[in-house]
Amino acid sequence: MPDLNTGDTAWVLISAALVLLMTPGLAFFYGGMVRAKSVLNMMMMSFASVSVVSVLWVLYGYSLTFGNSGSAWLGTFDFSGLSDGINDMVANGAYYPIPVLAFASFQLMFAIITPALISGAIADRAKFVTWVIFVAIWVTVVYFPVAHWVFDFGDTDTTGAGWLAAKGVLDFAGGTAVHINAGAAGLALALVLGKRIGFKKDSMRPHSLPLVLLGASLLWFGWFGFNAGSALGANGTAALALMNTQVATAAALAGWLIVEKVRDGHPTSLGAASGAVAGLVAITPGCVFVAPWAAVLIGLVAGVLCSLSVGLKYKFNYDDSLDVVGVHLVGGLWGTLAIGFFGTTAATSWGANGLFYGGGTELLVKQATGAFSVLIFSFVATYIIGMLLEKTIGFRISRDEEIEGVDITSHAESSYELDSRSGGGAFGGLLAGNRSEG
Amino acid sequence: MPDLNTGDTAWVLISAALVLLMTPGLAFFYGGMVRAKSVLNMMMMSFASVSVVSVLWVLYGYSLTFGNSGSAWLGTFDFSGLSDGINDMVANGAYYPIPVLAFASFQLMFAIITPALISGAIADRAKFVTWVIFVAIWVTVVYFPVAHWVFDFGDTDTTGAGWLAAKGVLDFAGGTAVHINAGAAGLALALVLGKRIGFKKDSMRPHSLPLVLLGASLLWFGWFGFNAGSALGANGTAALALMNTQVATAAALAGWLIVEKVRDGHPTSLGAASGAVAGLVAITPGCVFVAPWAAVLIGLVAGVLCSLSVGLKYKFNYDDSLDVVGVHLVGGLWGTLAIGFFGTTAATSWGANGLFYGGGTELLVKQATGAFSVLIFSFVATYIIGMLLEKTIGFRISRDEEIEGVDITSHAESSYELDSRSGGGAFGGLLAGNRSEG
Amino acid sequence: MPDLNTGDTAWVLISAALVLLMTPGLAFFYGGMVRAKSVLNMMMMSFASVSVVSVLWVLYGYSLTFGNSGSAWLGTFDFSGLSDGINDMVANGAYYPIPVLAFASFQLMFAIITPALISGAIADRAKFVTWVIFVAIWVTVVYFPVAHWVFDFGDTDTTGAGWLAAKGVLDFAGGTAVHINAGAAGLALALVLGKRIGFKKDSMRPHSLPLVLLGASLLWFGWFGFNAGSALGANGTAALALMNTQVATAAALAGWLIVEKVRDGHPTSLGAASGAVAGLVAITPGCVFVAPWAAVLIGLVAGVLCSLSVGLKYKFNYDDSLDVVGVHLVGGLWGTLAIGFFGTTAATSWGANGLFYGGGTELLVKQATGAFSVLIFSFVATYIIGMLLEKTIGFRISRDEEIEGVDITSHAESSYELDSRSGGGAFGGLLAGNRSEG
Amino acid sequence: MKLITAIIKPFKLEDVKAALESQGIHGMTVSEASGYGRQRGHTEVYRGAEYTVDLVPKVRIEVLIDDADAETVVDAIIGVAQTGRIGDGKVWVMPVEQVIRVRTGERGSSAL
Amino acid sequence: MKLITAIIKPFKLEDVKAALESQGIHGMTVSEASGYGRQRGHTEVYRGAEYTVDLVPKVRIEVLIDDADAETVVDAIIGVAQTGRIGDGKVWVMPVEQVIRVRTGERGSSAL
Amino acid sequence: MKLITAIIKPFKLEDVKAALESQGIHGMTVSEASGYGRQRGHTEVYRGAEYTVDLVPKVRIEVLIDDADAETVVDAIIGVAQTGRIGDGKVWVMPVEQVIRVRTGERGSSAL
Ligand SMILES: Nc1ncnc2c1ncn2[C@@H]1O[C@H](COP(=O)(O)OP(=O)(O)O)[C@@H](O)[C@H]1O
Ligand SMILES: Nc1ncnc2c1ncn2[C@@H]1O[C@H](COP(=O)(O)OP(=O)(O)O)[C@@H](O)[C@H]1O
Ligand SMILES: Nc1ncnc2c1ncn2[C@@H]1O[C@H](COP(=O)(O)OP(=O)(O)O)[C@@H](O)[C@H]1O
Repeated sequence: MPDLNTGDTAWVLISAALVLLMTPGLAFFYGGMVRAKSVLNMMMMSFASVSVVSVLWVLYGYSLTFGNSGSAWLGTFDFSGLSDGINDMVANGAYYPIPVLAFASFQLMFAIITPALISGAIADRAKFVTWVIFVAIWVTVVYFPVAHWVFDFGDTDTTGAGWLAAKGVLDFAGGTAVHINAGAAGLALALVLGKRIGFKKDSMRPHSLPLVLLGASLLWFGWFGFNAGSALGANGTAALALMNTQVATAAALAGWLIVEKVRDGHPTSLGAASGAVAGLVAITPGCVFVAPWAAVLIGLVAGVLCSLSVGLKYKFNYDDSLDVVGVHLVGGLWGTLAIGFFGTTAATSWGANGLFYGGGTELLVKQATGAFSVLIFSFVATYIIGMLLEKTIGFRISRDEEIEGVDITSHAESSYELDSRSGGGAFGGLLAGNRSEG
Repeated sequence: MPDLNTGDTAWVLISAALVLLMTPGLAFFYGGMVRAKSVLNMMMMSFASVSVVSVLWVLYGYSLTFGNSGSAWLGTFDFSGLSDGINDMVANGAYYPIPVLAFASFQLMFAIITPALISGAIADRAKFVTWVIFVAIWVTVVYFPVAHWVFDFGDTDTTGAGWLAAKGVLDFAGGTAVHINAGAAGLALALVLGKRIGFKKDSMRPHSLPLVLLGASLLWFGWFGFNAGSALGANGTAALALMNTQVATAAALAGWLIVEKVRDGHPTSLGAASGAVAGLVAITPGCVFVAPWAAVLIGLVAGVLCSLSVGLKYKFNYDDSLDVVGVHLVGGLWGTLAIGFFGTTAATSWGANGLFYGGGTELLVKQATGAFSVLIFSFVATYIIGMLLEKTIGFRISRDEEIEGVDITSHAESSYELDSRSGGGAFGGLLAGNRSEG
Repeated sequence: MPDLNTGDTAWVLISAALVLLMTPGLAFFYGGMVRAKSVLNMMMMSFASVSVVSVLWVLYGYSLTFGNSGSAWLGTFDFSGLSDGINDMVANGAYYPIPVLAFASFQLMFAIITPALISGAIADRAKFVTWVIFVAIWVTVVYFPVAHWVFDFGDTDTTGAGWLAAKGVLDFAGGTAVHINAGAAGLALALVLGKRIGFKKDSMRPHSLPLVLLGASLLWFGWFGFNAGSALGANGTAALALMNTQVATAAALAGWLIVEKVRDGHPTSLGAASGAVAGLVAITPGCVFVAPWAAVLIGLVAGVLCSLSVGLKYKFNYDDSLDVVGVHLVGGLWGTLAIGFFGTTAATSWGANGLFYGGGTELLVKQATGAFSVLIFSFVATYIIGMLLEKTIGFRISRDEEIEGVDITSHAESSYELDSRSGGGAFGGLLAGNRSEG
Repeated sequence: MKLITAIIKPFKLEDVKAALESQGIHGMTVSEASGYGRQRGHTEVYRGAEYTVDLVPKVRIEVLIDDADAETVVDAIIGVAQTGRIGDGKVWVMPVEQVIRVRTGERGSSAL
Repeated sequence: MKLITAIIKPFKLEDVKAALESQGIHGMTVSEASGYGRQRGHTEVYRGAEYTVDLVPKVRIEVLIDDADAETVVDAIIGVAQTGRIGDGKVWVMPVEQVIRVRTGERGSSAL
Repeated sequence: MKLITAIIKPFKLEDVKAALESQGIHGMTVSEASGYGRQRGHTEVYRGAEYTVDLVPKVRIEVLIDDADAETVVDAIIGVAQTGRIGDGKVWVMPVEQVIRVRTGERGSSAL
């Protein structure tokens, strides 16, 4: 076991903090996009994920994902409560000179954000308690296994590596395990819950675009931890990941706005925010396997592709409310496959050469295998979980509750109270309780 | 003196930045909770604390807290302006291979947030200038000494350690010096200033729950620096602190929401935010002395306990407006005492075993001594300071100012101006100056 | 070439992330300050800068700034797309044991925020597409060269250093290259575009002061990366930079509020936010060349000076809408010159002694040379670029668009939609499309 | 001509709009209000505090109409806005002496 | 029946509500407005800029009432809303031809 | 006395205010509204979704005036609020039985 490296440890610790911040960031990104009557519920779905997944992670989640089972499919069930090996270094395919709890914290934040991403597909209409239960089941049945497949490189001699990791599928920071996984699950839940009242008819414009931009900004900031932190050390690989993340995101933002400008005449701020997220998603799997100029291209294509994809729901009539499919599934697929084209060992020696670097289609086929395995498994499993919940305790709120607004009916609150009864409030102080039933 | 360790230094520097961010986070957390007419004043109390305490820290604060006086009660008065020892390493009980200014910066951020925490108890009704003077007196008379008691471990041979540190009271990151201290002071000031007009009668719902959630999120994020940064290095201790902070907070969030769901029927977003903060407070003193599963328990109990405690003010008739007592005092007490039960040297070797680990009641008694010494000193001293100010320059604004709103009367501003005279504004552009007296 | 140092690398990576966050922070700071009808446009100008500059940086920007040309005026044009030297260490006057891409990422963030700063001068009235083109031209013609002058210390034997760097002008983190540069450019553009309709007549109060404070807070937080990250390592220099940044900012906040209290009777939250930014600007060039007590003084003076300067536009009749001149130009000038007074080699050995430390006026003259060279070059170049754009594709929107609001006319969005057609929204749910022209 | 003012529950706005359209009504003006009557507000508990909310959000609809149509329009509104629970609202009718269409300057019935 | 409209200073709302209640008034509708009259706005200085604010926030209260009670209700409102400073507001009375309670369809005085 | 109510396009508010002032009108009350008439809303496309916006934001202006001045004031408003495009708005005139100035208790014309 190597000596602890303080620089690597500092980087992984701060990266864990950055990735934790992404989930509130997502809450604001999503919360800003919904109408004023369901902001809090939207955010609460993310915060519930933070809460539930953290507790499960201590109980058995870390063990189920990275526990040394020898199996390519799943770790071990072990309720030690993370109390063992507090002073060990990380062994994941090789030794990393960082404390195992730094790695466990970092990976926890990935497990938190993945179910939170799904919630965008079912805005305005989910029962909160059912959502909480869904998250607990979903991470156990879907996320922990899939993360084992992709992120567990086994012991220092690689025994017990996940099957996709062992196969050589390149996914540096979670294009498959996080984004394709969440995107496919979002599609499944959108189908389970059905369309919102007013879908395709009412204006459902974002209630606060500054909040959307704040969320996107925190996501961007946190994503440096997500991608560059995945190097598990402060080194050239991390630096490459950071640079590629930045430039791909910038290019995707441009790509999305160009489509809007050309097609609709106006580049929008929602487009800027969405483009940025699309770029972040797309560069996630390949951020250390490609050169910076290729990252720019991957981002640009992601921006264009995703901006076109978010219209699909109107065509195929599923209400993926905040475009989890259009952004995370499509962006994740593109990013995972793009390594098959742009991958080069010049960027990272243990990577692989893609089609454009003389590596033939081998890598591309591997990438496609990884992407579609996760997509199919996640979609099917999520659909089954969702349907079971809908048929038993119910997943969708009533029509009246949806019309009145899920914030007031499920959480007994409304997001803003800009009037103040006792005078002098922002609007002169009159309309008393705008929460009420009316 | 050891060589500087860059990894440890990087971690302490970024931790200082994270802890600084907590005070604006607190400003948003508190600012979102008040009515629209006193948002700015609420935030300004935090920013005033940043300003005043930073300047005093350079002048004499650092010296008074950590200056080598040989005394268990207080450091030295020394107006060197932090210019000495710029190139030294930190000696605090032992050498730490980080620059003394990194440590001084990190500790400054603690000194800033502690008085800011108090401001929640006196929302809507404090004179701003009096508050500024209060902060200057309070940090000098209360915070700097108490921080010396708890955080100063003396020279490398521990001469001059604070009396609580020397006694073996375990408070890793400030359960006593920060949270019990601020909580007790908040109670004192709430009594000095008296109840708000409309207390127990009017709806005083948060004017912006997204702002509350933003504040809570920044607090959470920054708290990783607060707790894990207190290791003063990037190592296994820091990693344990980070993991425990995360899971205790998650569990406390759950605990608070469960109480609300059971008691009121609805889990609220204010409950989620408050629960998270309660968990952060409670895990602060013990974050490296307990195992992760114990951190989950400590958090869960904190969420339940604090959610029940915030109702006390209605019963005992003191207007601790934003629940500084219910969250920081109660959470701080619980967290400090909990080490007496769950503490284990298996987590951190220089810690101690609590009741459940065969350590008997010894540790528990020490912890109680530390907690109540700080509580009593802070309450009494703060009450005296507050009363002196109230009787001389006055601490509370006039009835008319309070009804009109302290933002407009003390700061000549209102937080939102969503109308725009020249047309096209958010609401169609009409109501001109909604700041005015009307 | 030295071995990579993980602690230094971790610090530079996280600093890059922090500096990236400053640009969204700026977007919120500026966005909160404008009226509700031009919030999104204001923010989009910042995000456009992120997008455009990042892509250009990969294409040729880094090379033009730091490429080894041997010239004191400009780097090399080299379209390698940052693919070369991925595994090299940084050589900038000397070797730094961090990967070249970490440095390139860090410096990219400076290149992004500088044009974004300018946008505050032309709030409410700029054509978005012209702005995008302006940014691309401006960074190429103004920023990349000026950054080469100031930040490029040449090879390890200093060949090819920028002329101001070679001359010994002290500008640690960008008082000249960033703030004076942006301030002078802002003045030029304000003149090119002319005054807003209603300037000096209508109330143009900030539409959301919480947003302004959020922006200022993120700027403050990110600025630790900006200043302390410029040490390119985690060491005593970085610690000094962090401490000085904190205390100067705190003092400037106080300085601004004192002026307001004395002159207007009310300290405002906009004043607190502006004072903080003024302090951050002023301490930027000298943050490691002065002692902490001097940093307090520099900050205090900056707060007073800038608070008086923001009124100049009404006197001299130029509409620098959000005070880029008053804060960045004035603050940057003061901070750059202040080193000539307070600079001391006791703080940083490779610094220099200013007037108050027996260094005579030599340093002051150098500093003035640096400051005014950049000021004049930037003003003239920007004025020419701006005029060319105004005369060709037009830089200012039409009168009708400006009255209706640039958000709706340029981006087809409005920032807030607090009504919800289907009932139950924040205000009872009625006013449908408040975006529209009616 | 008459001005019909209706204070209704917010979520009934869409239904009332539809009902008026099916009556061939050409226009309306809508604004926000709050009020109370029999529905005397209610008690809420939030974070341990109990208080009374007495002003309940409502929507105000105003329709200018020819004298002859007033009665049928009132009935149409009541028909859809009624839930039978307190707080359903009020409708009232006032005399209007003159109506002018700003765009054309037309007056009287033809301005409706 | 009559409709009494009162434009008052916002912070007087609670007092007016209380006064109406003590008169046995069953209901009212409240909304936001702004206005000017004698109170011609005022000059503000902010961050060095000076400008005139001419529309001042007000609250509008509307009460439907039987003809007989109109005068006493007007007096009750004025009694409490008066501060004696300009900007106190206006009250006016208009004729109402019909009032209907949506919940029951009752008309006339019994609908109040 | 009369009450003149004008529903106009928001960006015309400043012009109407100026026009009334030049007529020597002492006061007015302004509030927010939305509405439709001939201007039946319009279709918007946003992020790939198409939908109809039917309520368009308007400003409501109310002016209390002596009977004799009503006609000229109406004309003054129409004069400046007219753009000739649909959605310009409506103006209507209603009888007022009594006006009281809250500050002084003055009634009738002298209260205006
Ligand atoms: N006397 C009144 N004057 C003006 N508005 C009234 C009056 N009474 C009721 N309203 C309005 O009608 C709404 C519904 O009245 P309420 O008495 O609660 O219902 P109901 O008619 O079913 O008893 C109130 O919220 C208020 O806006
Ligand atoms: N002629 C008018 N028509 C309509 N509303 C008016 C008129 N005059 C005044 N008001 C309303 O009454 C409010 C108070 O009027 P103001 O003249 O300022 O007070 P005072 O009556 O004490 O002189 C104004 O803000 C406005 O809303
Ligand atoms: N019958 C009506 N009753 C009440 N308000 C109306 C009526 N018709 C129109 N309005 C108001 O007048 C505004 C403009 O009317 P519209 O018919 O669109 O314009 P135009 O009169 O130019 O045809 C509408 O938005 C609405 O607020």
